[in-house]
Amino acid sequence: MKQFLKTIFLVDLLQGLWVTFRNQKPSLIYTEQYPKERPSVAERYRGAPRLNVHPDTDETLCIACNLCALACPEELIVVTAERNEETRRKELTMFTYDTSRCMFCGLCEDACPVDALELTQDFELASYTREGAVWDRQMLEEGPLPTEYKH
Amino acid sequence: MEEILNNPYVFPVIATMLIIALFPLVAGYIVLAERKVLADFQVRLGPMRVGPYGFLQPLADAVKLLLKEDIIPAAADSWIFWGAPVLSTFTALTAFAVMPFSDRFYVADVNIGILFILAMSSIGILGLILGGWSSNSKYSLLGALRSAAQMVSYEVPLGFAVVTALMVAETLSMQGIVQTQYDKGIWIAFSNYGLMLVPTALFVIAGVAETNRAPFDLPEAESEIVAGFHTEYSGFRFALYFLAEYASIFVLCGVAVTVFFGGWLRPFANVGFLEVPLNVIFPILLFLLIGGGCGIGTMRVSLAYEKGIMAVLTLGMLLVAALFAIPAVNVLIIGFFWFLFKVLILVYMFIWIRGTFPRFRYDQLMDVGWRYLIPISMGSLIVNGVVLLLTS
Amino acid sequence: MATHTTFLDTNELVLNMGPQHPSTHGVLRVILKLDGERVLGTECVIGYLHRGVEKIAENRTYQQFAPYVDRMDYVAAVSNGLGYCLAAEVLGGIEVPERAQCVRVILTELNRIASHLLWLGTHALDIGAMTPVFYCFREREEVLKIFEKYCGARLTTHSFRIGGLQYETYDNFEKDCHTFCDWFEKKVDEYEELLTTNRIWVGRTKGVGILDAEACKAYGVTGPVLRAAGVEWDLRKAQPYCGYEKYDFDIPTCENGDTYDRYLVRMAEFRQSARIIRQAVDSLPSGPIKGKVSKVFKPPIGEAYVSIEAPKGELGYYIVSDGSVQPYRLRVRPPSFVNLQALDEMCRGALIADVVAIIGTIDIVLGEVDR
Amino acid sequence: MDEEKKPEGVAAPETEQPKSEPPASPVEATAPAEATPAEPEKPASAVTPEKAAKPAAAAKPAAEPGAEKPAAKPAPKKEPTEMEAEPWAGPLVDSLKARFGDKIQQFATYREQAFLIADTAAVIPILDFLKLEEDFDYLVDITAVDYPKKEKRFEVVWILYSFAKNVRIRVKAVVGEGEKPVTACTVHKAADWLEREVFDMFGIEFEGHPNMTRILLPEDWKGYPLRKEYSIIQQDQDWVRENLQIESGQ
Repeated sequence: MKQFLKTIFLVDLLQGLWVTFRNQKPSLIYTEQYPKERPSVAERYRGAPRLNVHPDTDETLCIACNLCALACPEELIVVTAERNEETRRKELTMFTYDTSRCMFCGLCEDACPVDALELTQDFELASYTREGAVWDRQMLEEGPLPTEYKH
Repeated sequence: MEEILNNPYVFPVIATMLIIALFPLVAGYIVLAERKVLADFQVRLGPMRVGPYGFLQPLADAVKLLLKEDIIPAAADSWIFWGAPVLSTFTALTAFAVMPFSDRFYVADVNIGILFILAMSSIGILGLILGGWSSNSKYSLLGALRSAAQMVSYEVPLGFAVVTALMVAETLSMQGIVQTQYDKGIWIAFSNYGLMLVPTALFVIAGVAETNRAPFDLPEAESEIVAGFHTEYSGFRFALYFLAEYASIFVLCGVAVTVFFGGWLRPFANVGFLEVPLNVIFPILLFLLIGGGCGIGTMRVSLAYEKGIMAVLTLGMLLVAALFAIPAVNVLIIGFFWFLFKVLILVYMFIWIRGTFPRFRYDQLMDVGWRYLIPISMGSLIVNGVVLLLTS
Repeated sequence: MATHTTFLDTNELVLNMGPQHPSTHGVLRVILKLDGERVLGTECVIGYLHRGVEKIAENRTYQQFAPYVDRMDYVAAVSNGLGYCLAAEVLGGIEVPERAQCVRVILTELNRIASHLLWLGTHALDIGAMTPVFYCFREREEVLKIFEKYCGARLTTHSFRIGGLQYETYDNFEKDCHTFCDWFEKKVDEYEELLTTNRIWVGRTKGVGILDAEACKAYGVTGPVLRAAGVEWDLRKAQPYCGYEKYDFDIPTCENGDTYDRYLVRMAEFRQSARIIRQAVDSLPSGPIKGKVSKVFKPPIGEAYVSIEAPKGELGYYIVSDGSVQPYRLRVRPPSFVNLQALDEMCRGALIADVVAIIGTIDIVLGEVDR
Repeated sequence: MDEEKKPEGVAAPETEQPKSEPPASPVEATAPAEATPAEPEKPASAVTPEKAAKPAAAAKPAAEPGAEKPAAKPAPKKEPTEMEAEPWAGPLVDSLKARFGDKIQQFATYREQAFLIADTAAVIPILDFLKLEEDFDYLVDITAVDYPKKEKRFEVVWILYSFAKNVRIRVKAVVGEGEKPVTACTVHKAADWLEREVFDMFGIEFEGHPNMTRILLPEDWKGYPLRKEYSIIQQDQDWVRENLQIESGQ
């Protein structure tokens, strides 16, 4: 009988209507107005790669060991180095990182023995050309320019 | 000049022009309202980028639809393909001719007004069927067939519900129906010892189905048959279908309001002491509230032109509120206000239902139509008739 | 096998559904043979998203391949990663520390919730309820935030490594998990309020796409579909891995094996997953997070098949090693692919609208079907 | 990049020369200056033994794939060249032996996973027997492995599971090029797509299969990608040109 009355008076439907109705509260709105509002990205976020430099001397931390290039499943890192005859050390000459093929797995970061290569919280990697997605050493050290939006 | 104004055709022509010119804009804003309300149910924001709080979105949409390439599929029957959306829009807009917006503002008061509207909405579905058929696409065809079947099934309970109301109203003229409700002092929906609530509910349900709205939106069920009858349409022709759909929603809600909810009458139209609170204070408060909301919005938006638009809106709302305070103007616009207010509440209900329920399946739709709605509507017709006979 | 006869001499209508269609969940293409709206037969055309994952595996080292498995069932990337790591660990004979196992369980169950949420949202959307999808994505977002905080990625997480974990849990990990579970269970109630008793929902799902236990076994269908048919079988109980035997949870089952039952089973799995997460978080042991595994993972010559209970069913990895750093052959046993095979059986005699509901209820991810 | 040359290139054992001089810090690691990206092994080898020398440096447990480990740490025992499978015994084995005799060449387990190797012709009767009399009613998977150097190059694997016994076994059979094993569709419906996939990837046709066509790749694709001679960057250039109207970049 109770079931019958429930059916007649469309209780199941009204219940559903009530759920959607009470979710109208403006405080429940979940939308993030990107790019107006910037998302807060977690500390460990794996985004744009960065080649760290020594904060004081601006010298690169990279020792050109090539471990990142070996670790990369997509083989998109190319490291070239030159032996400096004076200091008898290997010095980094070129470092390119093809972000277009990168899947941000973090294996290169894990492989780096000196914490030179790092995936940062920057996530805006778009560029107008394919070549723009291949980052050279300068780009990796300075990071991408902060994006400005006008609308 | 005097002569021209006294010509009985002048006012209807002006009203017609006004409706035809304004309705696309109104439809655009109903779409915006739908998107915003739906977004609200779904914990999101809806359009926010074009203008302040997305207020100019309808204009952007209209421009986009007008500028879009108009594609007629190679295999389509191009003449019918061309004409079908026009037919739909034409009939939907024609129905406005007898719509009693207020006691003063209407195009014509025909003595068979309600029949005219029902006839127009029936022909309108022909536009969907032809459009689906002429597209020469399987999805469109399925959509067209579905809409044909749906129309046949749901016209019947819709008709029975209206007939029941007409028994109470004892007239077919739209203005007359409203007038009867004023004379009786009760809206038809609540008359006859509350028995009329059944046909009212039936009318709303069948109306949702008649306008192809969720959960009865099978002709355009996007998750099954892509977009149904207008799968192949693009650009302005698509916009026409859209316009027709929203026009018919507006018309249907208008009919429901007129026939069941007292048309342009305020609630408790015969209770004298409610005159001031309902006819003056309520609209003033409402528009002050909206104006206040817009005012807060003005503070929040950052860009100059957005601030400007919001400020204009605020002032406009305050102005409307002020208009209601002038007795002479109040008399002119209060009927219109109540009519629109009720229609918008019904439209909100439609959106609410759309946002909540899953879609019926084709056979279930037929089931609901034939096995539940039609018997119930026939039963309520008889019961109401008998009660009317006994009490009169 | 038409269950429906027609008196009119009409031709069958062949309708091509997909690969671009709103509710084939990606690039599935189903060719429907129709009589009116009734389905006489279906044929699936798949492979539009084929990327040759198994071939890639043969050309990557074991560690390098791990990120690729995330891209098969991309809504349950953590489960994929877990299956792969377990298979490699069995092959290499590696012990995984307790703490790592526990964290793995937490993340995998969170991922199960995320995957089921995506299923619920899209399934409801297919059936025409457009609101649940937004609620589901809101909750899924919270799961993804936990993933992001834990490992730095949201979707293709690459959170596990062979031998254990790469990342230690973050500061508020336990608290986040508890908060999420408490909040989430209320939300599940809300979905149930919205759908479970709704007559349209029940009408659309009950008795639709029935696949009984015998048919499930014959087609190799696993996961919630099998459990909805009444077979109480869950690899987490049948062959526990990762210490699932330590947790107290039930296997929800139903009897009829229709779309509604599969819905109920998945709704119950939400709650069971939350239950497991709570227990695992409370019993999170301390200790190392990575077992003894050499930097160059080189399993001995041999082969192993290891499978886990992924959100969609049995996800298996069959790895053949030739003793080098790269798998000699890696085969993925994808649950979506095998489950999709039963589509034809479930669709016969149904209506077009049911096909959509059935595709939704199998819960396929085309990335996994096509690999 | 050229992936094909990786298997040998990375594992090359020629990099055994490091003198293992422990430098003060990783930055000072002396490395061969002539290193170029063309020979990535060398700089890597220079670092790896250094790290092995001071394990404290492994603060970041990395997962780099360089294959120099065996060089740095000589393996105590010779790596086996065959799978170290153990014999498998039990009632199931006995009943299978009684039924099929020498049609099954081997019963073995590896990592506690049981498998048997049978004659190709005997596979379907075995599956049937296992399903009907031993409750192995769930065909988990069918796949194949390609050993191009062997006389009969393919090894087809059927993975079975029994719900009643909670046991999983593998049935394997060796199949040569052009040989056609019989389809398992008659026993398990699940075999349909799985066999089509094996055909698609390896070109092994199954006798009596109702629809032996490609499943993942396009119908008119040429070549079988999971065969070992099929390079990872190889594709059917003609197909790409004809159907996508593009020149493949490879």
